[in-house]
Amino acid sequence: MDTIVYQGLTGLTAAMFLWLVSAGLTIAFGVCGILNIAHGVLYMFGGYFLFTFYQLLGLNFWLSILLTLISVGLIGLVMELGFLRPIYKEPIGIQLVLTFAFVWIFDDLAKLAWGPVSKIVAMPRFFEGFIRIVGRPFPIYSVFIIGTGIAMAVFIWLLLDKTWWGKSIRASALDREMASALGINIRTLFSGAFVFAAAIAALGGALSVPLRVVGPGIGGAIIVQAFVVTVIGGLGNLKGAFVGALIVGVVGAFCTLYIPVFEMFIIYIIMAVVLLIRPQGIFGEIR
Amino acid sequence: MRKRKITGLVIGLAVVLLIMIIVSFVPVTAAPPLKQLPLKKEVIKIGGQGIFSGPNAICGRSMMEGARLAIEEINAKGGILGSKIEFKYMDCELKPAVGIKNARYLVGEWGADFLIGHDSSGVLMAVGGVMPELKKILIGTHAATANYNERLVYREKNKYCFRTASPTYQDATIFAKVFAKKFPEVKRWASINCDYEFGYVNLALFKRAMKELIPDVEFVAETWAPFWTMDFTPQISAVMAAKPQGIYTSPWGGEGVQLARQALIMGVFEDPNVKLYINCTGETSDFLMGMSNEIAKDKFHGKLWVTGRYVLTQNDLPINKHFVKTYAEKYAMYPFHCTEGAYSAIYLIKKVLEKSRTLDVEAVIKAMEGMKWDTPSGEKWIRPEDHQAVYPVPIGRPVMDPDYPLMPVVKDLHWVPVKEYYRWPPFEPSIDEIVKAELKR
Amino acid sequence: MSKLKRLLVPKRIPFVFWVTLIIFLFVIPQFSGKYTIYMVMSILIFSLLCLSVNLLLGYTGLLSFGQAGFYACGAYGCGKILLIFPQLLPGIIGGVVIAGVVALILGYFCVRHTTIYFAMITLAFGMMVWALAMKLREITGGEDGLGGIPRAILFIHSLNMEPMENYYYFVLIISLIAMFLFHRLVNSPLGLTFKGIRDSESRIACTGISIRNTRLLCFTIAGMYAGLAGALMAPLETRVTPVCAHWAASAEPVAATIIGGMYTFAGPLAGAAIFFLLKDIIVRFTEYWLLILGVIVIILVLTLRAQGLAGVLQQSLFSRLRLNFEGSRNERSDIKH
Amino acid sequence: MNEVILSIKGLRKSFGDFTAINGIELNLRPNIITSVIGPNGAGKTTLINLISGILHPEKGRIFFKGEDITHLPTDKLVKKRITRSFQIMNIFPRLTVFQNIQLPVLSLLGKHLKWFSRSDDHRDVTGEVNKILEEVSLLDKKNMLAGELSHGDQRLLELGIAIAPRPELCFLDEPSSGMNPSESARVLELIKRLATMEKTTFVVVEHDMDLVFSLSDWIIVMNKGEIVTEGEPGQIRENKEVREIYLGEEL
Repeated sequence: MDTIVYQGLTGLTAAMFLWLVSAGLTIAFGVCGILNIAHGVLYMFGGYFLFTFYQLLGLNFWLSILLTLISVGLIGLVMELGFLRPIYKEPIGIQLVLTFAFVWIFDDLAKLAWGPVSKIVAMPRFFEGFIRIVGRPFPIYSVFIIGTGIAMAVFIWLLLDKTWWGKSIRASALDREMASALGINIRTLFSGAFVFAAAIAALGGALSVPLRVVGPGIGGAIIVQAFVVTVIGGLGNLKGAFVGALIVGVVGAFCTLYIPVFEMFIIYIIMAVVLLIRPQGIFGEIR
Repeated sequence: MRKRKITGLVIGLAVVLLIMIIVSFVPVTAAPPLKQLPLKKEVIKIGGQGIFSGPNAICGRSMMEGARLAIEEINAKGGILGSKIEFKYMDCELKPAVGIKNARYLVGEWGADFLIGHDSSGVLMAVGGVMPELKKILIGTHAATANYNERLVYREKNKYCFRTASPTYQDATIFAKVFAKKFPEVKRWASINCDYEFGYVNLALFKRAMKELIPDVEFVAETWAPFWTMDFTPQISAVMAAKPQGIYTSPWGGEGVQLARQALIMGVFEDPNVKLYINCTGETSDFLMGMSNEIAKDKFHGKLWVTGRYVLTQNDLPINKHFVKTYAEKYAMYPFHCTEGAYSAIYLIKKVLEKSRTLDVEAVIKAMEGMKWDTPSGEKWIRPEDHQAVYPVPIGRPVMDPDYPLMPVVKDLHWVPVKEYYRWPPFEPSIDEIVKAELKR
Repeated sequence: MSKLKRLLVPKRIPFVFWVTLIIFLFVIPQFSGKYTIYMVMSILIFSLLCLSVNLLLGYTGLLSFGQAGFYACGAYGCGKILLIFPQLLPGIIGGVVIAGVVALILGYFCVRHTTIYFAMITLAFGMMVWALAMKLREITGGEDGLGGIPRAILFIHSLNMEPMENYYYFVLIISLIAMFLFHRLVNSPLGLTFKGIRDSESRIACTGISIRNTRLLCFTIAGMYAGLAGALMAPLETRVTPVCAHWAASAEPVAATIIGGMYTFAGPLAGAAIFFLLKDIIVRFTEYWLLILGVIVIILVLTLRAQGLAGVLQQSLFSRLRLNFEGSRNERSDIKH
Repeated sequence: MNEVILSIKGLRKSFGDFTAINGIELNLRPNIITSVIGPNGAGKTTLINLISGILHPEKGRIFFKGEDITHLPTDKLVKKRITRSFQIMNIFPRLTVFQNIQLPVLSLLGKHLKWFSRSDDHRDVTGEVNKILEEVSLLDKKNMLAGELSHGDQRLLELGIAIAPRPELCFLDEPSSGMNPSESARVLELIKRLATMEKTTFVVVEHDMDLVFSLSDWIIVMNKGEIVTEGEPGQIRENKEVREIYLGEEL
């Protein structure tokens, strides 16, 4: 029993990173209707920027996170304004190839900027140490991650459900013409949403570096998992993204404990099963 | 209007394409043979490849730097028998198909006389497979699968393939032999291994050796980590649930750093039960650099043990001192086995050509078999049967050392005689059989 | 007479072009080095993969990001067969069949969806193939993959395919046949049906055609083409490893297809050649080839847009020639719907 | 006059809390032109969508010549010779006009899965297609891309695709929308001719009242998802309720 609880918690920690990335992916898709393969790269940049601000420049941890979000948000803005905006109306193939080319470019840029050695930052002092759960040490940082993940979930929910901005986002996600008729400026809305999505991914990346390394190619790895999560949860559905991330994270963790041999493709099995039962994903609408 | 522009652009593109085609079709004309040089060639071309993209780019780059270092030294001293060395290094992208493509390009188009490098076993095996067709010599300098020397060379008689880096199994076997003596009380082992060849072989050999030495040894938990694992905490907590005394891990490079780091954060090293934590090839620069903070603070309480196929503190030979010094000056980093492998490969080529005094492949192979030459990791010997370099490597613990300010180094070295841990012809039972037997999966 | 006219006249320019190209391809080995032969082979194989992508993307309006999965199925299938039974043709056919079967099964999940959802699911399934190839060591040889695949013989020992040149002609002929069949396919009623699905799903249903089954059929055929590409690759490289199923490998043919022009037959072929050569040249000169290739791809995509090279050419250069032809005419792609 | 080609029993469909079709009972007589009229949101288009299998009803049954077709998918219905046209333009914009008609004809003759022969080499198909193009008078434009046609021609093409499978029962959703008088006149006489020559039963949803009254043999008036009344054009013209529904509109 204790083992199960503990394993579940570790799985939860892993799930939260997945959630943050898939959340950004989902928003970018839900609003702008664009599938951004380069989203994982934004996660990677989150890590690199935190490394730069916190490790190299020795800034305060929270300040570094803030700066990271801002800088990656700017990158997102450039991407949206410069490259994605012209192709919103083009077939998705164009979008995917374009964003995929970004994966290549950003990977090499990261290598030019930070070198090929993967980077990791020292754990902030106030996060060192553990709390005892079922008599086993559980890192405070993981608790913090779980907390942040859930907090973000609530925050995003409030933002989309309660604020005017969120309402107009959902409106334009449903029907752009209608939204613009209501006097919503679609263009700025899209930019805003995309930057927000980028920032969420960056947060995931930033929070990951004290625990994980960041190096060229990380983005590609995380995006695939995020895709699977999104497919499981239902495309363009935040609730789905959250639940999907939990499923993948926790089930994966238990798989590691009981049938480690399947660890590698368990997520694909989950996906296949979900698709078999609910083709549109757990929370997806039939279209 | 826009149409016009596009038309122009299209024509432009067509021209570019044409040029590209021409470029790629022009066969490289080899330098005219010069009678006075014993090798009948002004330049000896050495082609190499390794990973430049992705998280393991450090390996590919270090090999390139190591080779460059040696080549510059040799060329400065007038080259090999008067012939200068020319070097071209390409990205194999960790893809065998690309590796083969590069090899074909380097030999077929660019005119390479030797091929060196290769990080991934898959790529090395693939390229080795086409060498008989290309009829040039391939020297592996990093990828360590035992299938290369035992299956490809020894069984399948592929005489074109050589390797200067030691094979996978040294990690596992040396650990087993050392710890069985040093910590006989550690009997409960758990493992976190790469979910691919490298991990399988490591664990299988470690189990086998341990069982021989400590009959009542237990392997209480086996977990696996696929490529691109970013979060090892599930593996770690699963392993810790089994209350092990020793933990054997094989993820390397960046992944190795994450694993050790996450183990640290999850209190593995604080746990009194855990006596030993092994990381294979933990001597690589990226691992040591990634861990430098923790090592400086001695967070590991001396429980972290690493191996490497070359440890820069392993001897005081002048060649080693010189190698480390010049490399550190050039790249502000210490060399590790990738660097050393490539560096010694170039010197191997030098010595062999000086002996054979010709570039004729058959003669060169003859000269290479059984060749002994000096490298930073001491004298290496090319075993004739499987073209594998044989040399001693230690295990040890990473520490900060005032003599080496740039990053931690491995000290407190333990050795096992070469005879005892290398596998020898006829290589029975084969690695695959051992893996099958040890990991019932 | 009029039939003859229809057969020849409208095709005169393309006809001449194709014939010269084919002749050129056949004489290449006479004057060029081993590497060129190898490269042309790779391009041919790559263009087959692009065709398979285009059948889905350009003709049926489905973007698959998992074709590398079927490519790998073909490669492993062919490799496995050749290792057991060294006869080239059975190996190739076996590979194609296996890929087709897998495509049929996975297609059942995929074809219920369209656009981005379809792309994501195919990508995920492609990665599943990768994971399986990694995992089933007894069958696939794990990370090291299947090695020592022979190019074997074609029926009789005198037709030994081990030498590059011989294998080159084999690949050339097979891929030419495949391309010819593809051309027939896309100009056939079935091809028209595919295009109909691409243009308007709801309408195609109202013409009495079952969308899902037709899509599944298309997906399977595309899978078989990808499989053929893989099956031809296995003996060429003599080794198959999981990485050829990785999603990054699926993205390249998509990029090539779009650059070449997805709504045309020749587009993907041109795209394949351009993309391959671009990469081949750049890689020789810089360690940061990804950066440069990425930039070039972005520029191309943003300038050519959906039409791609072929579309633009067709529109700006050949349009005058084509207008007054009777019979079917390659549809242009600059009309949004 | 009591034979029935299509009969609907208690058909019901609602979107959320809005009931689009509320328990409709209906019997259609064959070989005549029936018009369905009613104000916007009366549920006319929904009715057609339900019958043609694009939407699925919650309650009720639909019988075609006594056979239950309630839950058949669209393509199966076409095989039973029930076709429709769309209110919003729904053609194949990137195909030529010729190919637009070719598709339904191919599937009608069960040749749409032939993969080796060139689609133009099927003489019978080509002949049939030309005939239909003749009927919708687009023969001269057959090599143009459908997307490049004028609006009126696109409507005609729409119609052409609908009648290509030689339907027994054909629903036309606002065939004359956005047409100038001359074009709609052309549509009108085309429908009439087909009805008489091909023995096709037409059900037309239309706003253009002149068209409706000069076209139909029978008129069904819908409002708020229910059938208000039905009858000969004469009766409808006199009907009080209808006048109320079309308050102010000149019938």
